[in-house]
Amino acid sequence: MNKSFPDAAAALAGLLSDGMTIMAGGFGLCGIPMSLIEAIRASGVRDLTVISNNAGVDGHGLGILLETRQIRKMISSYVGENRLFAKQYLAGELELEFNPQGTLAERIRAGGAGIPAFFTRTGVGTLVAEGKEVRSFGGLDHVMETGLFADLAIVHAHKADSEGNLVFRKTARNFNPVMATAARVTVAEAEHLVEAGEIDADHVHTPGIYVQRIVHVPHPEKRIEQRTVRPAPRMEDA
Amino acid sequence: MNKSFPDAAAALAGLLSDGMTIMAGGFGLCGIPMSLIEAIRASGVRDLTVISNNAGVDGHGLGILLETRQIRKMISSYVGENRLFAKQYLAGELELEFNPQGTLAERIRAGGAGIPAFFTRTGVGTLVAEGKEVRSFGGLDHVMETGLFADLAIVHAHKADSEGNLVFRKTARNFNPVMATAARVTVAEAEHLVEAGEIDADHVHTPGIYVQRIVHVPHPEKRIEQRTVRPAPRMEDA
Amino acid sequence: MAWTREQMAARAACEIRDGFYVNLGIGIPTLVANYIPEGVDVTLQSENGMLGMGPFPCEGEEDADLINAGKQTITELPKTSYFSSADSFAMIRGGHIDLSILGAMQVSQGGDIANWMIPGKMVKGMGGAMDLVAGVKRVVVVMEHAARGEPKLLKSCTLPLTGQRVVDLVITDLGVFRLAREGAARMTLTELADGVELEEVRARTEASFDVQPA
Amino acid sequence: MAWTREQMAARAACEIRDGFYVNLGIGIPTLVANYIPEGVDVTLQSENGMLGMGPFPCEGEEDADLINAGKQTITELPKTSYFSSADSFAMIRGGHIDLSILGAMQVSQGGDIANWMIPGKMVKGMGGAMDLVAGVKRVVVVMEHAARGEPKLLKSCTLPLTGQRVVDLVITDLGVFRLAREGAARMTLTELADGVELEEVRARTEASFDVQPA
Repeated sequence: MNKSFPDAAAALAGLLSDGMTIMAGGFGLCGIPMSLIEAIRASGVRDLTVISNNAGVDGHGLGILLETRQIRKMISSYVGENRLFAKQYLAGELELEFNPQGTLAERIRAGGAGIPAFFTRTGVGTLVAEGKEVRSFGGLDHVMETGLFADLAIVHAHKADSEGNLVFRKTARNFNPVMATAARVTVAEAEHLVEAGEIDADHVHTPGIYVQRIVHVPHPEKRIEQRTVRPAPRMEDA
Repeated sequence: MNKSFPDAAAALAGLLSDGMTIMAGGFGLCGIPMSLIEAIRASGVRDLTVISNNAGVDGHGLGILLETRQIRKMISSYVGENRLFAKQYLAGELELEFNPQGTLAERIRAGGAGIPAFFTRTGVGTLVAEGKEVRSFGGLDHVMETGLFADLAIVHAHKADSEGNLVFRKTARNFNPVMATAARVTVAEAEHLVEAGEIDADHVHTPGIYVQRIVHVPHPEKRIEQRTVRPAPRMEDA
Repeated sequence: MAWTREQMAARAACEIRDGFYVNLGIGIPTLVANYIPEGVDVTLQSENGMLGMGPFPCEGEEDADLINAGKQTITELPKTSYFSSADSFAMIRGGHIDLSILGAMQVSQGGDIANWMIPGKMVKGMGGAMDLVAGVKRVVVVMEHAARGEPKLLKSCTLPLTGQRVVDLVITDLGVFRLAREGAARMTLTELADGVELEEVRARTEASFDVQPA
Repeated sequence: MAWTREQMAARAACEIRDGFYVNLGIGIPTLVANYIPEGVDVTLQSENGMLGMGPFPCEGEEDADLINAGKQTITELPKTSYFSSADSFAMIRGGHIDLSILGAMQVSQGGDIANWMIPGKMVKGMGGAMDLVAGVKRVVVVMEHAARGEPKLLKSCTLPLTGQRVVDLVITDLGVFRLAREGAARMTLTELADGVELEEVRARTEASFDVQPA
């Protein structure tokens, strides 16, 4: 089964419709599916609900879909790096649902795993628990949270094979593998596209069953939000 | 941090007590922590509740703890390969709690992940749902199942490093990684013991935080329950 | 006349579409793999933690770390991936597997299935059967039409259930029945096995069924 | 005189035991890593999916695929492992992390913490803070004793909570307070910062507290 498409626009063809819900992988700007986000921008699809831990920054990541006002609602845990987001939100042009980061990750995992609801300690006694069922287990209160499932998930992988098996790299893994499980269709962009069999079966992070379409993005621009370094060691032996 | 112990008995020293609950990895005889099971047998600890998908076979795997009547109760999904089990159960000497295999796996995952309860379609309208809360989500009934957590988990890995990072091999992975997360103490036996850094950080299946003690078992006996083969291809070029 | 086990497996293989991810149960369902038409790309899942199950190994190439859910030695393919039991059943429960083909002791006309327990006999356990029937998109049962003269297609199951209203299709040695997961608990005979007359099916079936085409 | 930010970080580092798995928040908690005594083996978790976080990279060795939860470039160590966000918070929620050191806007005498939201201001989101305070075995807060003259150790928090009765220890520039997750909502001053008098702490603290040793 060859799931690869020639470019991001082709990989998304027929999958986009106004008002749909999209999950977008990444943490900050790390491991975001930038080519697919750009193709969504070019498509002009509107009124999107986007589930993503962050909302990109001004001019990069999901930020470019805010510029074009294609996003109607964000479900996120932290949006502190985006001035345009704040402006649109305060002007009432953007809906926002905050989830604790772990609850967001688990709601997505539950959606993909056929679990409609689960209980967690996170958020007990806070605004997050308002309007939700609270129940005691082992003498401690827990909040009931529900699974999340999207029409489309877009993810960024380090390597994909033609069957859709994915491998992620370092902390660029983050939300990508769990989102891949929780949508009707998952489209992956991958820096390396290889034949089936070139990824060791024990090293696969996302089994191919979760990935319907793949696009090869050989040299993506990867931005760094906080470039922190330490002094270089002195070259005493040089 | 060096977590390795000289042998299975040393790795379990101080961890065993009568009446405790132990999770044991493996599916059938594949990926079972046989050296640790043997050390538990030798310890003489009694009245165990053992959570394991199967109960071994007569004379191997958990079967050897049935011979010595060290197990009081099994929480499993399938015990069809063990005559001694049937005998003790029918004589009322052994308690048994059956869980659907996926519910068992998810209950263990939930226990390790701080989730006291979750809802699933599995078992709705069957004996499994008896006495449990049933609730409708999306117009479909779901059963509430609870998390499982043990005093001790014993698992079998292909490779471990000194920090407790584990890698499993092929279908010997099965219940091992999820059980490693769901016990107060996890002891792993590993066929290969390497220095920290020798396992690629992207290939780790079980992060070291979940493993407190390791024992190196270089050449374990691995039994096959159903040896199925096809005719060898003819050596036409020979 | 009726269909042989091999013919039933061949008929079940017709339910497999190109690109499907499929879980096959033990017994006749295992034989289905032999009848997948060439050119149909199907990926077999094994619930002990494997996607992309290959054939049995050649003599001498058995690997104790590589078995299927029936504990049989198998092989891997280029597309294979491995994962934990929790991830495997997340895949099953989450509705990602297209088709499950499995055996049964009884099926009711409403699509209930019983295949794990006979009261009074030693119970081996349900294994992954309850998860498969509850989670997989389409559930096809392949079984003998009757067991020792007793019909197995019933108005309602008498044995403890594995799942309630979960079966989409039943293939027996006498024919093929379509079931509905919602609405009236009524099934429809859609095919007769070679040389089998409708009257024979009526005589050996306790469940009510429509016939299509009539 | 009170403690400096560096001294507060050094004091917080005393809470770390050999073999601990620790999650450090942003701000003063990040400085704690600099004060871990030699010979104490500690593993830092980053909630975006990493165990075994190393120091900042050398100039020119930054890797965009390798950041911490503050989005800063970092490095890996021989013991490092990576995992998904779902697995990372399973680790946090499941109580596997020994210690979380984080900042706060307010802490109540019963151990409530507020550190994510000021009503009327633009809210950035709670990120992983609610999961950390709810899941980690021991929660240590490091913060200034007061903000612009306003006490931050209160009888009850006035800002929306991050967690309820979850704080075990508070380290401020004036001293150290022990809190109880159960029973009476009352905290205990256990240490005074260098050169700080009890009377100054009393004057600048709204919360009730016992003193030990009295």
